[in-house]
Amino acid sequence: MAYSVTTQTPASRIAAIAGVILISLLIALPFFAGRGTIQDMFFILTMLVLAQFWNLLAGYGGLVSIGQQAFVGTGAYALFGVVILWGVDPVPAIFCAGIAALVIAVPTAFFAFRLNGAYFAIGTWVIAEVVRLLVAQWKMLGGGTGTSLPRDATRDMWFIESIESTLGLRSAAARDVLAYWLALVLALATIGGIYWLLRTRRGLALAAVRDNTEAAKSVGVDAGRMKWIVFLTSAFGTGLAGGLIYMQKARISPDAAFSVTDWTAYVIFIVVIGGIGTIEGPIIGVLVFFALQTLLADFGSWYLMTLGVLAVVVMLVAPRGLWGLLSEQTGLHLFPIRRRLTGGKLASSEE
Amino acid sequence: MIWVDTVIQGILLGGLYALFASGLSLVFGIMRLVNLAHGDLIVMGAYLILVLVTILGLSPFLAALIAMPVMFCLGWVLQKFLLNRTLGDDILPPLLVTFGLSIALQNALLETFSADSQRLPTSALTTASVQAGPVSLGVMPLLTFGSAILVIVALNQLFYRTELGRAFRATSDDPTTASLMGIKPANIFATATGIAFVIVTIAALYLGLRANFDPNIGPARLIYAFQAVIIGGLGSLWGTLLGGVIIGVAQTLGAAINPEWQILAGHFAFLLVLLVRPRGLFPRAND
Amino acid sequence: MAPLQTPLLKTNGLVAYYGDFQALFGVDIELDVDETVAIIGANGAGKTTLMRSIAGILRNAATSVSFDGRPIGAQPADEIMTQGVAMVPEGRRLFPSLSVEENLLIGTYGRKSRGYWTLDTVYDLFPILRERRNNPGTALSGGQQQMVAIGRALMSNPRVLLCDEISLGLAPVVIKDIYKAVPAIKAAGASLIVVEQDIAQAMAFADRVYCMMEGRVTLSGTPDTLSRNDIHDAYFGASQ
Amino acid sequence: APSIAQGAKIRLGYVSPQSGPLAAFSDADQFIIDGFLKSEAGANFEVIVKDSQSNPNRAAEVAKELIVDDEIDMMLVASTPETTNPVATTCEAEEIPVISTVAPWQPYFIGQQGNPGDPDSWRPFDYSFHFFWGLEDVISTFTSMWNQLDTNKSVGAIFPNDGDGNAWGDPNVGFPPVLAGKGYSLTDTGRYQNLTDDFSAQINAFKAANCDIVTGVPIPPDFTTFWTQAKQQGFNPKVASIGKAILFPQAVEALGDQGHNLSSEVWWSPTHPFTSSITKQSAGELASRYSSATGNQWTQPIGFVHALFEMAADVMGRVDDSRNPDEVAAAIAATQLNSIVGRIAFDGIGLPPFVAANVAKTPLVGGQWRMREDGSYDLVIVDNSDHPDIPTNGTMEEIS
Amino acid sequence: MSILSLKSVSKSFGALTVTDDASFDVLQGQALGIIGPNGAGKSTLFNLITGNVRADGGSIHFEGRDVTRASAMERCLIGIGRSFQIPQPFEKLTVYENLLVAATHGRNLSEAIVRDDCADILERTELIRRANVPAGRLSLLERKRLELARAMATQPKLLLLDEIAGGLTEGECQALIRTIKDIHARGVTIIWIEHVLHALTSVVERLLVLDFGKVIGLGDPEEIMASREVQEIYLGIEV
Ligand SMILES: Nc1ncnc2c1ncn2[C@@H]1O[C@H](COP(=O)(O)OP(=O)(O)OP(=O)(O)O)[C@@H](O)[C@H]1O
Ligand SMILES: Nc1ncnc2c1ncn2[C@@H]1O[C@H](COP(=O)(O)OP(=O)(O)OP(=O)(O)O)[C@@H](O)[C@H]1O
Ligand SMILES: [Mg+2]
Ligand SMILES: [Mg+2]
Repeated sequence: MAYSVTTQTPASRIAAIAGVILISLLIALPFFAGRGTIQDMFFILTMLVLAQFWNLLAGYGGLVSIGQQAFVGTGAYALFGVVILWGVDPVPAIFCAGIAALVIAVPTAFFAFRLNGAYFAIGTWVIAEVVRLLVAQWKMLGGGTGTSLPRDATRDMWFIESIESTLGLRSAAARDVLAYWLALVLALATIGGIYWLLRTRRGLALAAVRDNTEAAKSVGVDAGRMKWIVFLTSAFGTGLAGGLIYMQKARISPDAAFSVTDWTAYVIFIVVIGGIGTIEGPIIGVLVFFALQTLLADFGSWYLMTLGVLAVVVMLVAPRGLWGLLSEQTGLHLFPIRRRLTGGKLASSEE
Repeated sequence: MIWVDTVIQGILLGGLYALFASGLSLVFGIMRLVNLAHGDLIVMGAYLILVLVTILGLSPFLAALIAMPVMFCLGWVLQKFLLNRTLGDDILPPLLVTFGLSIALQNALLETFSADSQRLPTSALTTASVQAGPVSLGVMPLLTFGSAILVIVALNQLFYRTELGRAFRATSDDPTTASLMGIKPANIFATATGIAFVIVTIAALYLGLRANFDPNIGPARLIYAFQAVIIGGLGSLWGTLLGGVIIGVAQTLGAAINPEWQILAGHFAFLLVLLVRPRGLFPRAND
Repeated sequence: MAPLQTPLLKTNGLVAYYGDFQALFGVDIELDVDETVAIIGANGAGKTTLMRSIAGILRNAATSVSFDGRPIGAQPADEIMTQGVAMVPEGRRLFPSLSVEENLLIGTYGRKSRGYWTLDTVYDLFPILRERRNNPGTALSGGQQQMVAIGRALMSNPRVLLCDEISLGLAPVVIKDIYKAVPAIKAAGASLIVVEQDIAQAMAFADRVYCMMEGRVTLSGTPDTLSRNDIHDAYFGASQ
Repeated sequence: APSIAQGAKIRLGYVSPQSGPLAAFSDADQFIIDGFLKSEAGANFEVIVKDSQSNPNRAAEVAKELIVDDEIDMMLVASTPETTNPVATTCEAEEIPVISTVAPWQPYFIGQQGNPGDPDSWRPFDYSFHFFWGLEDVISTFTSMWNQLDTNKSVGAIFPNDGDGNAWGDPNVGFPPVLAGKGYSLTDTGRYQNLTDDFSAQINAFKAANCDIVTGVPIPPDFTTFWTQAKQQGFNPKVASIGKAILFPQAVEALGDQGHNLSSEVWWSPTHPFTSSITKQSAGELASRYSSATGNQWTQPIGFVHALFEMAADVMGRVDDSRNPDEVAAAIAATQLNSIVGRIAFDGIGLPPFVAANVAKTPLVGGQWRMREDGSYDLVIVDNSDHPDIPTNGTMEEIS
Repeated sequence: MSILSLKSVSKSFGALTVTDDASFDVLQGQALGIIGPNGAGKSTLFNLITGNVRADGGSIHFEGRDVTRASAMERCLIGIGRSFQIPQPFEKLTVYENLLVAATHGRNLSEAIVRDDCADILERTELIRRANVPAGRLSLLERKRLELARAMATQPKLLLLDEIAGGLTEGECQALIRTIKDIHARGVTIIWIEHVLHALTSVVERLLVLDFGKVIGLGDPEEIMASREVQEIYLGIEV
């Protein structure tokens, strides 16, 4: 008579084992891979983090924002601010980047939540512009010119020395490895965190709100609070990623840090190509995006034109993205969240 | 006196923004389509006029007249075969598709025309001005503002005096029921976009006469256009004009205090209006 | 009872889905020239879905609906309407941005309407609308709105008029007013399919009645051959 | 023995904005690089070219790729602080020698400091070198052009909030202190954002201050907007000396007849009396070769991009191991090269001590655009007071 | 003691007045039936009580608390549960997950605690075999059952049921009546809108008649049903 609930499937168990192997490989990567690979992986991982958070926002929370660059930029500038002006080490400064993005997100949400649909999208864009213009007035960090991280700060970062000695690397390469490991931690925490969220009752509520907001409210789901949680979480995560990305770049300017193309448009592209509303989608999407960039980036405007056309084609042909296509065909889920009731009267006849 | 001048220049600037915004407003109002490529389409229009001017040796105004039907067809085809397929409750498909279009268009223009900034041939008109009391008004900005008003009056006539306008409004209210009345929403939408492209051509003309343009200049213009549309209220064309004027005046006033605040002031005006009236100044009753 | 000539309108194993959910399971109905057919059934029985399928809002296999012997099941709504099948949708669905007169005129969009129904004859049918013609359609009372919805459909001079729940939410007097228009509509050459929840009303004016339940036709016949108990069973599944 | 003799080719990375809004700066890149590789010195080199897409993010990314994936020996980078700074910062962090040009040294140097507002915190670079002129040269050139005319010495300035604008308008190292010292009064209304649509505020302020002179460093579309509005609103200064916006003839042509007698700084022209150290071409020859090869009018970046490759050839000719960044950096620092843009040496002449190690200055003169009969424009050198060796071919005229 | 009390509640959509000065009380533990013609405003009345629609005027009290301005979510949390006339399942979630949302959020409990409760409700509403099926794939009948089950999962003190018996066979109808009686017997107050009168009258103790948004009768079901006015208005059939 006793019932139990499981979310695992045979496929997910295999995926979990493969995941553990993959993660171990990724952690050990700096020991055998060249710098080029490490840097490519850094790019992939940070874009993946941005994509996962935008996906959380739009795919799960229904909040289509085109202003994520506000949080990347705020995080990045906060990192430069505390490093340059207060002399904080860049590694802990990444945390400040997240906090700063969170702080900006509160008034942004207060304003943007008054708007719906397309208005929300454009509202977030305008707010990002406002933040960009305000930061461009911040003379201490170079105003519209931008600024660079002091060399002393980047040379003596936490962990650098031990990485240098353990792996026998020059300091620039050691910095890459450190940034890569931080990005790996951030990406794993992001995916793990989002997966965990989706498996809690809040995740269930998110899905319910997405399916039918009125009905969700009527069974006690606080749809308004869900929006806040999702928005603030993704702002925080996006800010962390922004801080990390610019720690690695070591040079910042408002136009770069608040670029709508780099930090929102490409991210949307990644999510939509891969499959919105799934954890797997952004992972696939970022790989496709990276492959395209590697193959085509040297063709300049042709590359961008291809990207634009591809976005149009995917949206029309496979609106649920590549992963959507795949999982429709195979029923495969690497991150299953469906709770299956078993036992009791279901024991004999599984549907 | 400087303040009077500042406000008047702001109003005239608002005319330009309203012109950029009218086509957007039309499309947004009728089919809730957020067209992120609108700015780039204006730039494309400017290049089209430039090509006509260069090849046929016409005056820009005449060239724009020729460009209009071409642009109409382009808009019609674009809507019918591409954008119609993205319409629906979900705002993401149109956003992504028009964004893809925007990037593709920018880079196609770049490949074709290079990054050099261009301008439509100038004439004495470009720098001519009329003196109104102590204020000196450029003929070109006055012409721009006049054209914006003309466009809006014409669109209003179309909307409220013709059968096509009725069909526009009906389809915008409820495409399913409109189809029960023998209207093909797909064609209505295509026609609306065609008309929006004609307005885009007019906007392109003034963009090209006023200052330089290059393939990348579109998105910067897009945001003001959106602000004008949203401040005005969905589907209200006069509202769009007012929205443009509000942004324009806010910018010139902000600049008069300190040019650092010029563009920010426009954005703040937008946020302020939305804070007080989240659906714009003249929202439609039934949205 | 079955007429010998081909019926004016006929559905043939009509099915309909909303996503995964099947709302109609092989519905067969017929409408003859000059006939009035009523469709009754409980909430959610699929009456509206049937109307929407015939009118072309929901697409179907070409042969599942035929009009005048031609298959029209796969045509879009606007084409079906231009061939002479007009619909008064459930809930009236007037265009809020249009005045009463504009709402009526939209019924002739893109066509020269040839036939009995014009603005004048519609105003003659519902005189109250003439007075209110410059009001927004949505400022009228429910009954008046229903008149506009009917008038709008008539403006295209249809050969088949589909009416979905025209008496829904209306006071009995108003309902009476509206049904008073039916003979004039028929006289002008239209055959009618009317969805009606009010069984008595349906029995009173229809030549034939179909009763639907859960996406299927469970009973059909002329009013005089159907007993109240039959209907009750067909309506609710079973009697006490 | 110099590494050049050892057979393996030396790898140069080159980053410039080949697409995007700054692409006009890179029009001559291909022509120059082809010429360089065909030359005798060029035969020892391999040049890997990357496009920054006019995007600072992208510039930093491709710089990393060049260093890490292509394992270049030295980086060359040109055109505007938006390109040079991210690339130079990356190279400095990666400890790869980099030579940059086509950006005044202030935005290059100060723009890469953590806190530009605090001179005490500024540090020199170990691997990053730059040759170009500085704001003090523009100011000097502009003022001596202005001194050729009879004006009221009231100057209006339009400085945007970008790398160049902030440097030009800087209260310590920019225009304001020097102009004040030379007896000019400056009306600077503040840093506006690029792509502004209305300049009434500035025009009103300039009118109120009765400015005879306008200067600034706007981007081309903004200058067109400003200049057209100025005319519309009845503001007619005698002199307009503008950096950046009217660098390229196309931009001036876009102004129609309103471009006549606009003045600008001139960093390089076909009449500059310099020759290439690799091809032995004179400036005039290089420019005419370019025009006949591409059909385009000559532009100023041609000389400097060419000089970048002259630097590469010269520096690598003086090192034993091109793969040793410290040796290469030392060789750059020791450069004494007579190039097509003049003498390049990191000897600190004309520079404050904090940049002496990283910057070499090249000569700057003043020019004016003169409209030809057919509506196209010629750049005429009208002032050479700082570098009399560069000939003038006209004198300063008022804007009519 | 009255658990729910409406005072002069009114609501219009544009020109159409759908709820017109409605006032009535429901006692703790009572089962109230609501009847009225199509479009009379019955569902709207439910929406007003649950907070899915805000009243234009009047006040609504639940257990003595003024909830007129409270949101639908808050009202659910204090014990008002409902089913929708047009079923509104969370289509992409499974049947079990649909209940889980309601049980965990409506009662603010963890998933583990409510698991057996949900399974129990699924058994009672005969949905247990469909527990792991996405709700979007259910038939109409199953959807209606899910509406009831999901409302029960929030463990309401007041349960609002909107036409859940329409289209059932006699056997199914009897089973449904048993389920509702069972819920009622546990002390839950019930308001039930239903056209299937025999089902309704076999459960409810009082009957309210609505016409044009007005309460035109409230009292003992037999008396109400017997009144000629109700027969005419409601059935439209002369008896
Ligand atoms: N757009 C839709 N999406 C999903 N399901 C729908 C949709 N429209 C109707 N349904 C479902 O299809 C079934 C039949 O609905 P339909 O509207 O045809 O019934 P009806 O007989 O007209 O009912 P009513 O008397 O309430 O108008 C119902 O179960 C309904 O819930
Ligand atoms: N959101 C809304 N906007 C406009 N009108 C509405 C809205 N909701 C309901 N109505 C209208 O209010 C009236 C009453 O609707 P309601 O659903 O309350 O009736 P009901 O008594 O439940 O009818 P039924 O027996 O058909 O379920 C109807 O005319 C309906 O069209
Ligand atoms: Mg219906
Ligand atoms: Mg109801």
